[in-house]
Amino acid sequence: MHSAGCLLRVSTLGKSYGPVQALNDVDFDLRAGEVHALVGENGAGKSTLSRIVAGLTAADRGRLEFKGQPYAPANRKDAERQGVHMVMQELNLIPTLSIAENLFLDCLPNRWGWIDRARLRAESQVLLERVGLGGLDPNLPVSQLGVGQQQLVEIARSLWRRCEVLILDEPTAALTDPEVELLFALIQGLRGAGTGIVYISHRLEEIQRIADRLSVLRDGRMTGTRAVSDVSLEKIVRLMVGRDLDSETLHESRTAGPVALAVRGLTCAGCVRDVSFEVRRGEILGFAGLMGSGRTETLRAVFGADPLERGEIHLHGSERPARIRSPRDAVRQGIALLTEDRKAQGLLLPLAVRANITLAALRAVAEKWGLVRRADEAGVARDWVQKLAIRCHSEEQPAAELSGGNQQKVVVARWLFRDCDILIFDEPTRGIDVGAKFEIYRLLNELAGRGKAVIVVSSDLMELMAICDRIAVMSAGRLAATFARGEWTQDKIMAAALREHLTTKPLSRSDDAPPAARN
Amino acid sequence: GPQSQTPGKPRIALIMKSLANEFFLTMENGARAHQKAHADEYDLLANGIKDELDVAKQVELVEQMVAQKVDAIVIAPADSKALIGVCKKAQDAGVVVVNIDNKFDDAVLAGQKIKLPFVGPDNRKGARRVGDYLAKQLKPGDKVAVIEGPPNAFNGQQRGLGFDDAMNAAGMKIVSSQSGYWETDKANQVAAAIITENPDLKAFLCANDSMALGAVAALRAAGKLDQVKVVGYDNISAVQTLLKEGKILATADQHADQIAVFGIEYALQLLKTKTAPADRETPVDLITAESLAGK
Amino acid sequence: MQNRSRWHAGLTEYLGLAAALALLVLVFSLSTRNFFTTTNFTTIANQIPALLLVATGMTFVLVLGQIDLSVGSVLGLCGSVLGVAITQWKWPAGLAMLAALGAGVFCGAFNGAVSIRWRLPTFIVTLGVLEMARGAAHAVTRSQTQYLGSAIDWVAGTNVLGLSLPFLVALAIVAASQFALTRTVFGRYVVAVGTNEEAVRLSGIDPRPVKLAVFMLTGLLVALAGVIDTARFQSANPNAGLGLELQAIAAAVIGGTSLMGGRGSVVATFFGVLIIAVLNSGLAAIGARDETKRLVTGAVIIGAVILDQYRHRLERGRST
Amino acid sequence: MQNRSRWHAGLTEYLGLAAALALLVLVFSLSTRNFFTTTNFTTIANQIPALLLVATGMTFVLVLGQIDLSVGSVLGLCGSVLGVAITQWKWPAGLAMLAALGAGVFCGAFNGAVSIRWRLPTFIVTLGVLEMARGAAHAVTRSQTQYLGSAIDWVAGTNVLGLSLPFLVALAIVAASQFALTRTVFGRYVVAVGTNEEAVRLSGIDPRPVKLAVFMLTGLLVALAGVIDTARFQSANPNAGLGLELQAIAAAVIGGTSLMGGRGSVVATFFGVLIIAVLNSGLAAIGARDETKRLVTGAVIIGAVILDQYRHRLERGRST
Ligand SMILES: Nc1ncnc2c1ncn2[C@@H]1O[C@H](COP(=O)(O)OP(=O)(O)OP(=O)(O)O)[C@@H](O)[C@H]1O
Ligand SMILES: Nc1ncnc2c1ncn2[C@@H]1O[C@H](COP(=O)(O)OP(=O)(O)OP(=O)(O)O)[C@@H](O)[C@H]1O
Ligand SMILES: [Mg+2]
Ligand SMILES: [Mg+2]
Repeated sequence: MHSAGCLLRVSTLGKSYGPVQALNDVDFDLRAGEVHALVGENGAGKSTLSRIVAGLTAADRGRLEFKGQPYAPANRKDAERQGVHMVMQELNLIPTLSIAENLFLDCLPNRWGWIDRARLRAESQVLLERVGLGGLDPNLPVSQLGVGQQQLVEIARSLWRRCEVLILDEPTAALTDPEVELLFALIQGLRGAGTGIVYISHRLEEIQRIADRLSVLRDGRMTGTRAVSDVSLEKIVRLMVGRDLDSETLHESRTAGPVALAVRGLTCAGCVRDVSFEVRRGEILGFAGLMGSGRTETLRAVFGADPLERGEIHLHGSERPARIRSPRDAVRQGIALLTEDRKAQGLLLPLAVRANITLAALRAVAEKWGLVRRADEAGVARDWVQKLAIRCHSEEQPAAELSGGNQQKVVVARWLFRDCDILIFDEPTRGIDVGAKFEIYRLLNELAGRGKAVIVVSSDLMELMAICDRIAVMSAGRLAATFARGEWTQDKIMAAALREHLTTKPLSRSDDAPPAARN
Repeated sequence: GPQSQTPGKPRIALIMKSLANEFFLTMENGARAHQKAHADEYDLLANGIKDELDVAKQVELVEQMVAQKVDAIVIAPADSKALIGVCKKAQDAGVVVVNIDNKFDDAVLAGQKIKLPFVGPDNRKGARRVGDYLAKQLKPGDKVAVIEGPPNAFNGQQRGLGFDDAMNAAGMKIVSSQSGYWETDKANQVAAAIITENPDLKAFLCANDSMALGAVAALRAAGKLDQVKVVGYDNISAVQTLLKEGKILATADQHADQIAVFGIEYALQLLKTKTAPADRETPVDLITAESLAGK
Repeated sequence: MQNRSRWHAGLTEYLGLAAALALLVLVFSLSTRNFFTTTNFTTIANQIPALLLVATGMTFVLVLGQIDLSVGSVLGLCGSVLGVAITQWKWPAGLAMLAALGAGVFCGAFNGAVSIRWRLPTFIVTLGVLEMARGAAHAVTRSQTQYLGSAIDWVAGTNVLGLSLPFLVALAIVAASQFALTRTVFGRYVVAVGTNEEAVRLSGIDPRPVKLAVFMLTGLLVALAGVIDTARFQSANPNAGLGLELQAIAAAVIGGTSLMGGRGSVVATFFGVLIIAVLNSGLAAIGARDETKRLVTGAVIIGAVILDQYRHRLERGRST
Repeated sequence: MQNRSRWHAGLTEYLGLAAALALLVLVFSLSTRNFFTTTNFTTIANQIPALLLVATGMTFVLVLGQIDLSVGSVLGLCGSVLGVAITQWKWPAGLAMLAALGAGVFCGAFNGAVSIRWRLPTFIVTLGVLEMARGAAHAVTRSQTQYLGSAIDWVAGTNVLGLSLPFLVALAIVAASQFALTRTVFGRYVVAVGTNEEAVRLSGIDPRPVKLAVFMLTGLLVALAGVIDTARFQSANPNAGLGLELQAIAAAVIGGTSLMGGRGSVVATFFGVLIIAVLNSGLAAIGARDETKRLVTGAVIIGAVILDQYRHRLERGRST
């Protein structure tokens, strides 16, 4: 039945991957001019549903209707021709091509195959303005962009086309507040123009702000659709996870121990200038800041992943600066870094979950002379799969087949198994569902409670305020301020994050060539 | 190393085939020794290609030598047709060209009305002599196999023909002719398969000694060293002992060191007198255990 | 400013390679009598067209993230077809050349189609074709070099200012290829597929025609190289092009083309070809012993790439 | 159940390869007289140790995501060192062999160290070493094949049930290597580095020693192959191992090893070596013409990989 305004209807949809039933008998509908949020735990099937609608995967069962007509896109291009677009969860840009070329990849303006560069540039400029990246040179290779900027470019890519259905699969996972605001403005504009938007996110407060209706997926089944105004946050969580989450215990008060890591005058090529901070045992230090403010660069330098120009790193209160020239040095001295780009820098995608978990501490499950004890290894992996509730059908499943959030948990498990004293988490909850997020918060708390020094970088300010003992705020490569628990407010932190941008010319990625490309 | 380059003295370029082959190395050494003894008469530029199938590189060498303004080119062509064009160009540019070792194709030379004097051995005749010597040790009707050079190597073809001539004349049965690409390893594989397939084989005729070494190894592995005779060609140093031990029956010596020297002397004469002497066939000697003992 | 920096970038991009080349020329000019002469340079120029064309095709293949080991054999096959068509089948020269080019395109299409159809690594498919094309070349010629006489002399014989037609054609093709790679939709797709084929597929672009086209283009360029070599030597040799694949890849890689795909420049490959050609020529002019030549060649290949690395670092160092 | 399925997986993994091999044996057995005989099989078995060892090393290199083009030349060099040490320098056989192995390890270390130090693609470094090692082999032997007589006959001459010592040693090494690749920390690191080097580095594991070790290991295996070949032929030829790199890579790739790194199995490479050896031997037994041999070889290389693809699909089809 085609009711007025019902743009897209999905009924009894089913899809399985081997033994995994990713979608089971799912019904879903989208009206023109609404923002329909899709939520659910990691691996619930949100991306799978979106991919089917966008023509990237074929369903096993069920039917789709688009504007009252049967709809079966042969591939993505076909779907886009009909007006269904999707911004995918994982970045799919081509790093060696320029921003402009990526924006228009499947329809580069050309005359007999010859690219019209002036037009390409002009049109890209317009698109970039719309997503707030007006300062970027469209001819810059994408390899020189940070994750957040890439995400915005991905979004820009879908914006210019005739768009009746737009699916955003976790668009804000790598964005900080200002960009999120910008994105919301864009979404409002599209909604006004009658586009139906499917919005997938694990940040529930966002959903409360912009969504009209909400559907919850659990284990591949739809548990129901309702108006967002009718449900409270707690209720959404209950629908997703099937139980209540206890948000009271997010932060346990503990007494911080001696200084574990002290960084003095850290400067590295380009984007980190004179950063000093310290973190104590049993303390969680948060790093806030705008996108590109240098948080990642700072911590990578501490970890020895990038060379540092100046600065000293002292461990465990020692007066002698530690020698950290490579990640190996860092790990040996008890520092761990969970990278922000799990796909490129964290996972061994084709290898088993087991191999991914034990990678950093393989020797712990091996004989002295190098034989891996397979039973032990599998046992360890199974343990962690259980402890972190990683959703996979066995620890032998390749990491590539896991949902994004579960992949993240695999990387977390690797470092928890390695058991370092100083743990640096760069965007640990990126793309992780609330249930798992709370699980990770609990873990961070527990780690701090066990006397570890924990550093958390996050673009989600609420999250930092919920779990940290102190928050350091970076702004344009400098450390703008550090707040202790109780001293901070959201406004104070945002003001600090913007401080350098107001006083000095911001570092713009377009005039500065990159330090070694990271993706 | 770099050559002394006194202007006035003629410069002679020696262009050889595969320097990977001991034969041409001997040739080069002979030439260098000769130059040292006659250092006041000429300068020598010796070059060769990596492997004898790389004809293009040899053509380029000739062009290079013309560009270097040498007075004469003494060349052992890797291909009896493909080098004619460039040698003609060299002649037209006023460079004396002498053909050694591997004779240019007569038909093409005649068709193009080019005259290139030749100094070198007759591979077919040499192979025939080796084959004849082998035939004396066999009975008519015995099975033999030929291991040839690469399919279009001219001297390889000539040696194959020479072996065929001898075997056919003596009434032997050639059960297989396959290429061993001048290489020990490849010849070894081929020989091993042939032995298995023809357990009553009596002899291998190999178009060079490296391949003979491969055949001997195959026979040793099959435990048939004393049932199957092997002959080779080139008389490289490595087969001396084998000849004495009788594991290789015979080989042919083309006096590589002499060939280039003859070519160079020939070129010098041409430069001086401007008249071409007649083609000159260099000797090919049959080498056997007896001839070695006789030395 | 925008424009100046682009020029600047273009220049520094080839700085390392140019330096390596200049160094070689300098060394050889000092150590031989007639190296630094017009004659010698035109001789070198007229020798490189075949390698240049093959290396250009190889650059496309490498940028695509693939490899083509069959180029040498295919060159031999195309030359053989041309030779046999003229000498045995008595075809007119034009038709014979078309047949040769057709053979090249066919081999390229085979490489592309087989690896696409069964999703095989091109390394193994082209390795198979390496053997097969060589076999076909020998079968077609019955392993005999075909002497053409002056049948297609005009191809290699036409001269402009001492530069042969093939060289000029090759130069034009290099220029066109560089433009095609950087300025056309096709070229950008080649780069994109070489960088991340899956992402390209997800963008709604079918990478298969791009792949097929690149292999066919390479086949065509290789065939052209075969025709040129046959004309230069006035004869078609079934063994022509032996080991050419490694030389072509070496030229491209010396020029900074990545074997992982997504990165490469035809102009840089041109420099790579020049370095190889100058090296060969110079060593021949010196008359070095074979083992010395090999040692030096190996060292120069590695040295050129190291030099280029330092150029990269310098550049990066300056810009940050 | 766990165990049964693992066995099952192991069996099906080699099913496609075994089928290809069986097919070849069948065809040759029907078309020749003495192919299907013990003698013939032991002959083949005794011919393959060198290729088997080199292909084993190559498998490690490929799994690491690298390539080693120098193996053929290095084999030639190691054999030459052995030959010259015995015949010219009159060293005792044991010492001479040590020297040969040392030369191999040195070349491997050079490959690894240079590409690590300057972050060069191993393709180009090993291509350079290909030239240099061959030059060195010629320099050492003065291009003369060295005849050793029976100096190290025991190496190739010792027989157990008709199988030579080298074959048994090679088998043992294949088994040990497969074990090392799948069950040890080192092997896991090799696979991990080949899959995502950056991720490994950021996990606090230095990938450089792993790389260096793999290249040195390969050098050692190649040297061993050189010693074996020298012993088999009782002579050391500076040209030995020409073109071996492509054969070794072909064997590994036929066995399903990925050129992109991260995936490969030594046992599968063993099948690849067997396929190549059976093919060579069978074609020689038939006495096929050279061009036929090449055409068939090319077709079999491609066919074997296609067959393996179908096996993959079957397997996937069953498991889903
Ligand atoms: N290509 C694949 N092969 C095998 N299993 C897959 C594949 N893609 C998805 N799955 C499985 O399907 C299920 C649903 O995955 P999906 O990516 O849709 O989850 P999601 O809801 O988007 O999760 P997240 O919030 O983590 O992104 C998961 O259990 C996942 O492991
Ligand atoms: N791959 C890159 N290429 C070029 N410049 C980069 C790259 N990564 C970071 N930068 C530069 O470094 C600065 C700091 O970036 P960094 O990634 O450390 O910031 P961040 O605070 O972690 O932000 P993000 O949310 O993007 O991760 C940026 O201003 C940018 O100019
Ligand atoms: Mg998802
Ligand atoms: Mg960051």
